[in-house]
Amino acid sequence: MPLLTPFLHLTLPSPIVLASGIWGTSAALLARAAAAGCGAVTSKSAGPEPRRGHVNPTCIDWGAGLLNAIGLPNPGATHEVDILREAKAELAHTGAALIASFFADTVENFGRVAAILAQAQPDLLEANISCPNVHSEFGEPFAATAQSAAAVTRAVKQAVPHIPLIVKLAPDTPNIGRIAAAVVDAGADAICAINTMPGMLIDVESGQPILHNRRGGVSGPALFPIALRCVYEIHQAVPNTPIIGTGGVTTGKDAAAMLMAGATAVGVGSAIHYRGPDALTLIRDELAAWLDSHGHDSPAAIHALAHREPRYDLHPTPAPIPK
Amino acid sequence: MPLLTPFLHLTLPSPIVLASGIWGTSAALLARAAAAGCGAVTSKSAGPEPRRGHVNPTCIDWGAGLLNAIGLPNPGATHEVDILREAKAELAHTGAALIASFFADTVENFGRVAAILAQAQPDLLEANISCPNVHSEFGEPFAATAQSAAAVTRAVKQAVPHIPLIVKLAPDTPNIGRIAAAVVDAGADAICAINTMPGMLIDVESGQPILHNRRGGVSGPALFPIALRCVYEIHQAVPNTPIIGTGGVTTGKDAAAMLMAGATAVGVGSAIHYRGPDALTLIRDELAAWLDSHGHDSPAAIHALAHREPRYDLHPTPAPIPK
Amino acid sequence: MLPQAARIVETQRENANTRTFVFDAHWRARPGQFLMAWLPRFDEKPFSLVDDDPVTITVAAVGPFTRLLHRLEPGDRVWLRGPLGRGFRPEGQRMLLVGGGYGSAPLDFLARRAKNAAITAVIGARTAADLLFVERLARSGADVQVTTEDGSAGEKGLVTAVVEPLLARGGFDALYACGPHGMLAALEALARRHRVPAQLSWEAYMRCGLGLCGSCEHQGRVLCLEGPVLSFNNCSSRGRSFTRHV
Amino acid sequence: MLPQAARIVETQRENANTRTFVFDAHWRARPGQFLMAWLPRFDEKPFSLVDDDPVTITVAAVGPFTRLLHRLEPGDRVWLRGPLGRGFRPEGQRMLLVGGGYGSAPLDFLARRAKNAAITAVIGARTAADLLFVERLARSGADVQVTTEDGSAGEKGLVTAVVEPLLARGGFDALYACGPHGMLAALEALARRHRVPAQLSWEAYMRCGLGLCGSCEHQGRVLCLEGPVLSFNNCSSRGRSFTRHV
Ligand SMILES: Cc1cc2nc3c(=O)[nH]c(=O)nc-3n(C[C@H](O)[C@H](O)[C@H](O)COP(=O)(O)OP(=O)(O)OC[C@H]3O[C@@H](n4cnc5c(N)ncnc54)[C@H](O)[C@@H]3O)c2cc1C
Ligand SMILES: Cc1cc2nc3c(=O)[nH]c(=O)nc-3n(C[C@H](O)[C@H](O)[C@H](O)COP(=O)(O)OP(=O)(O)OC[C@H]3O[C@@H](n4cnc5c(N)ncnc54)[C@H](O)[C@@H]3O)c2cc1C
Ligand SMILES: Cc1cc2nc3c(=O)[nH]c(=O)nc-3n(C[C@H](O)[C@H](O)[C@H](O)COP(=O)(O)O)c2cc1C
Ligand SMILES: Cc1cc2nc3c(=O)[nH]c(=O)nc-3n(C[C@H](O)[C@H](O)[C@H](O)COP(=O)(O)O)c2cc1C
Ligand code: FES
Ligand code: FES
Repeated sequence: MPLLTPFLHLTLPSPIVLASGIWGTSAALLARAAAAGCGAVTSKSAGPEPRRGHVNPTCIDWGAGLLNAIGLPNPGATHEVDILREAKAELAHTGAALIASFFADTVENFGRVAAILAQAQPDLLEANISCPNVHSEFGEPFAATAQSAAAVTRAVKQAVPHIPLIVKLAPDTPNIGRIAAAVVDAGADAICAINTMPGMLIDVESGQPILHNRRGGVSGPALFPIALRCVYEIHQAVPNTPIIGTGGVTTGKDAAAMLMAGATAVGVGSAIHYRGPDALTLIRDELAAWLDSHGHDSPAAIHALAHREPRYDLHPTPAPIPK
Repeated sequence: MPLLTPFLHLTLPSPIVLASGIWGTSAALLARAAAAGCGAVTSKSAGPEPRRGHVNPTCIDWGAGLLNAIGLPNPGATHEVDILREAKAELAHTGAALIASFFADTVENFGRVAAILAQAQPDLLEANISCPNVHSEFGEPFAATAQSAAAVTRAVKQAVPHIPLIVKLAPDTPNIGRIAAAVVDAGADAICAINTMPGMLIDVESGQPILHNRRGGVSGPALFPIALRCVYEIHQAVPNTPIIGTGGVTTGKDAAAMLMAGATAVGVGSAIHYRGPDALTLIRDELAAWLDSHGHDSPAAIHALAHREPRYDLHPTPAPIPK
Repeated sequence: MLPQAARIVETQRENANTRTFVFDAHWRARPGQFLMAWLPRFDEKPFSLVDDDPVTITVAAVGPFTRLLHRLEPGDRVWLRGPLGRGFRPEGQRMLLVGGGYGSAPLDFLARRAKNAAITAVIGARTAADLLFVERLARSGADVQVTTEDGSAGEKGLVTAVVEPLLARGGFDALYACGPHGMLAALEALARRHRVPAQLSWEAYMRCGLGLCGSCEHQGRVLCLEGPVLSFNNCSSRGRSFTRHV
Repeated sequence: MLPQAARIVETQRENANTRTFVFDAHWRARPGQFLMAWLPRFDEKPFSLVDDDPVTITVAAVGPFTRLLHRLEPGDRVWLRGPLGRGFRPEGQRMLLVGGGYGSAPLDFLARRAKNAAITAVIGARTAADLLFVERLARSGADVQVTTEDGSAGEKGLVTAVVEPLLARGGFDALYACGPHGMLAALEALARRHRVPAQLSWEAYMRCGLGLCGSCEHQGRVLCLEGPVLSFNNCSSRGRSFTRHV
């Protein structure tokens, strides 16, 4: 299948990437996602200290999408190293890359956590500066301004210069292109776009927000056009930086659209709810079949296609067609 | 029906408001919306000069929502006055309020356009500082920062101090509460939240963005939890300012949830596509029936309910229940 | 509904500036419904369905988009959204069809769908060269009468000149028409005068095509959703509905 | 699926710290499937279905949420999401059911759904006062055997002490069990040794309930979606499937 995907120094067996926070809590699940067709798998974001996450309800299917505020439960960076080591070993034979996702409460701690996770030698690091669910605790997400996003990037690159860094951006900003440019300028090697879009659901019978955290992040189909637009704008801003296009991808056609918008790889998360545990394989196979049937020999063949405009042959008024 | 809705100096016959850009191009359609059950109707946003709007496709149903970039076609403020005058006359017997929406390319022009529209004496003015579809032309929407949003507000209030001003905000910001506080501080009498969320769709067969403007705004069901969260945050930030909660409201229950989030009135637009031309009436009647069946005698009875938390009676471990 | 790529299977010349396009798309639609045809990064425009299976439209080259369409050949792709709007509802056994310009296009579709009815069709155009679908309508079993403004074919003048005496003579259950605004307005007046129920297909400037933007408004109705065919029943002042009259 | 408000219609005391709640909700579900019960602004927790029509759960008061549930009375509301997960599939004519603690709850539902099978149930608990659903299972036609850790009722010891000789004797088509991890692990080993297909319902910490967050993972599977019942077929090394064995 024509799915080999060059990504920075790596060649991924497929452009499909397991998104952070989906299944990434154990080596077994990360390995399962790789076996199911992912070219790279992202671990659940780990932070400086163990964290319980939010009280339930933490995730809700509201029809056009999901809303979650899991609240970044994780065993803390030190224990995460063990999970990552185990995962790395299990992934070895699949060829899939391991992306270690992490977050922190301060710029400095981003660097510290990265340094700890680096012990496991993941193929890539992913700085989650965009989780909307820890907002109230830490103030605005770091992804909210170009300055804070760049500051985190610099701190991480300084702490771990030898592992390429993906920075994961948020959609709730009026200019994601500018923020992408700032983090690339600060040393980011790739962008993951996007994290969830902040939202809320209210149960009218009780009059109360459904998520215990009240606010959560919208993912799934509802997020798809938002993600596509973000990826398009980021590619315009930093055309040479690889993007993992993430948000609402549910079919192989969605994945193709992401590549056309400017993504090099395609993150998948909520689709597992919508299409079941086989979603990763289905999306990978559908994409391969689509590329094949349209005469493309690789995902790269359609990369950023939407930025190239068709030309129409517009002569002056054609003479009435004789026939 | 228990739907009377105090809103600033007015008492609207129902809390349902026709959103700007939906049907608001003619007096006949504005009057039809009022007859269908709206307590207020908003005209299509008018600008300083006549504008053709974008080339088609300008609006697409993508499943979980709509995406539009109509591009603010309008006859220009001067001609808009005629439409507003005619609409005001036709609305007189319905009791519905007329909201005149407008936009401009500069802070000063916001004031100028408001002054022109004021000639028609609409009940309320609505400054659309958040349309995502004129982005490339005018730079970032004015709703993007607290400073520019407040500057527009001040200019309009100075130009037309005697007509209450609604400012319409955008969801693509990391802190809509702060922006709401800034515009209220600058003199806004009410907030409309929200305009559409920027998005894009790509047709994989052609590899091209579907909307001619490439980017557009997401509305309809996909927008609902985003709008609900924005309204909730705005009510937290400016609890005494009335909000027209707009975005994805498709049923009476959705309208109830908006009121609970902190809205005083409920904007409806895309629902007309999803439920047909009777949508306004259906939503109004469903809301009335829901209020009735839950023992509420007015929309005000559930206003901001989601901000009041239930208390559970949590004694120490109950003794094993004897029975 | 997203635009779906369709390939042109066949094109036919209808007259000097009008071509018919047959696509490899198969829908179920009513005569009078329309589609939006998109050429990526160029424009998207409304056209009446001339057939639904295979999807067929007939296009007069009048401006940039329609001229570009005319350049396309079998194998080329056009993106289609539809069927949109409400079409004609064939009612009654004696139908009077009136078409002006490319307005005749949906009428032939209507005639084919109303096979058991006795159909009279009045087709008008500026000149003989502009006439459209006269033969098709005849093949569909209609009794076709022709008018041209310059008298180069059929009766000289406007369609109304032929329609008026037909309505006066009586015997039609309903009038169906599609064409330019002025023609429809005149026909509406005639139908009211002669108390004949009418279904008129109005043109309008279509943007969203979803009933939202108000661009296509006509008499307080959004034609992309509630039209383009608007019907009214003139046959009784007592509220007898159009359908009941049949 | 959003949580739906349901009213408690009836509550029943099952033992010292366990109550059954019957709701005014009517679903179609399999035994072994579960629901998430929400009390707004408090918490949402998983409980096995004891019946689907009307929806019924049996709750042991072990912490804040379950204690609060126990304070509720008929007329009070609980918000329910479900049925979630995969349940038991009753297979075979001779079924061995093993329950520990409130693990017996879904087993009675299973027994009622497998009416034509010959059912043996082994119910274990710490003390006689902790036993659950012994009578219900008997009423459902099962041959019930009881074990308690302190010997205050039935055989003294763990359920495995009774199950081991039953499996050794043979004659069971499949083993179905629900209870604490340790018990299930021991039963899994026994089932493998005696080559009996088994369906085991594992507990796990549920967050999303949608198969995404990974919180409920067990042996590489997300139990909220792919469980809580996991089945394996031990009866042959030749890949005869569980269903075919029936
Ligand atoms: C419901 C409906 C059915 C139609 N059916 C047919 C048909 O079967 N065959 C046919 O040849 N034409 C039909 N038309 C008209 C057709 O859409 C226009 O001729 C076409 O849009 C012209 O585009 P252009 O770029 O070639 O010319 P332009 O130079 O853009 O326009 C020429 C004229 O076409 C009209 N027009 C342009 N854009 C639109 C638009 N978005 N919506 C409506 N009208 C527009 C205007 O009156 C304009 O003056 C129909 C229009 C409508 C509304
Ligand atoms: C599929 C499934 C079916 C269950 N069926 C029943 C049943 O029929 N009857 C019954 O009484 N209990 C059942 N439980 C267990 C029940 O969910 C817990 O007892 C309950 O969540 C405890 O909450 P608490 O606040 O009262 O106590 P806590 O003090 O919060 O917890 C007590 C113990 O319950 C478990 N627990 C807590 N939260 C969760 C959670 N979100 N998901 C899973 N386990 C948790 C933990 O082991 C914890 O140590 C089931 C659990 C699962 C996963
Ligand atoms: C249940 C859940 C948990 C998530 N946890 C994380 C996380 O820990 N770190 C992170 O960067 N993103 C997290 N995300 C966001 C996803 O990685 C992804 O960016 C988002 O869900 C959009 O993709 P999707 O629509 O394919 O799910 C989570 C999403 C969901 C639904
Ligand atoms: C076709 C269309 C045109 C719109 N035009 C305008 C406009 O001119 N001015 C404005 O402030 N908002 C405009 N909007 C935004 C709506 O007023 C509303 O804020 C948004 O659609 C969310 O509400 P909804 O989901 O109920 O449609 C438009 C929306 C649509 C779908
Ligand atoms: S074209 Fe927009 S309402 Fe008809
Ligand atoms: S509880 Fe989240 S995957 Fe099962």
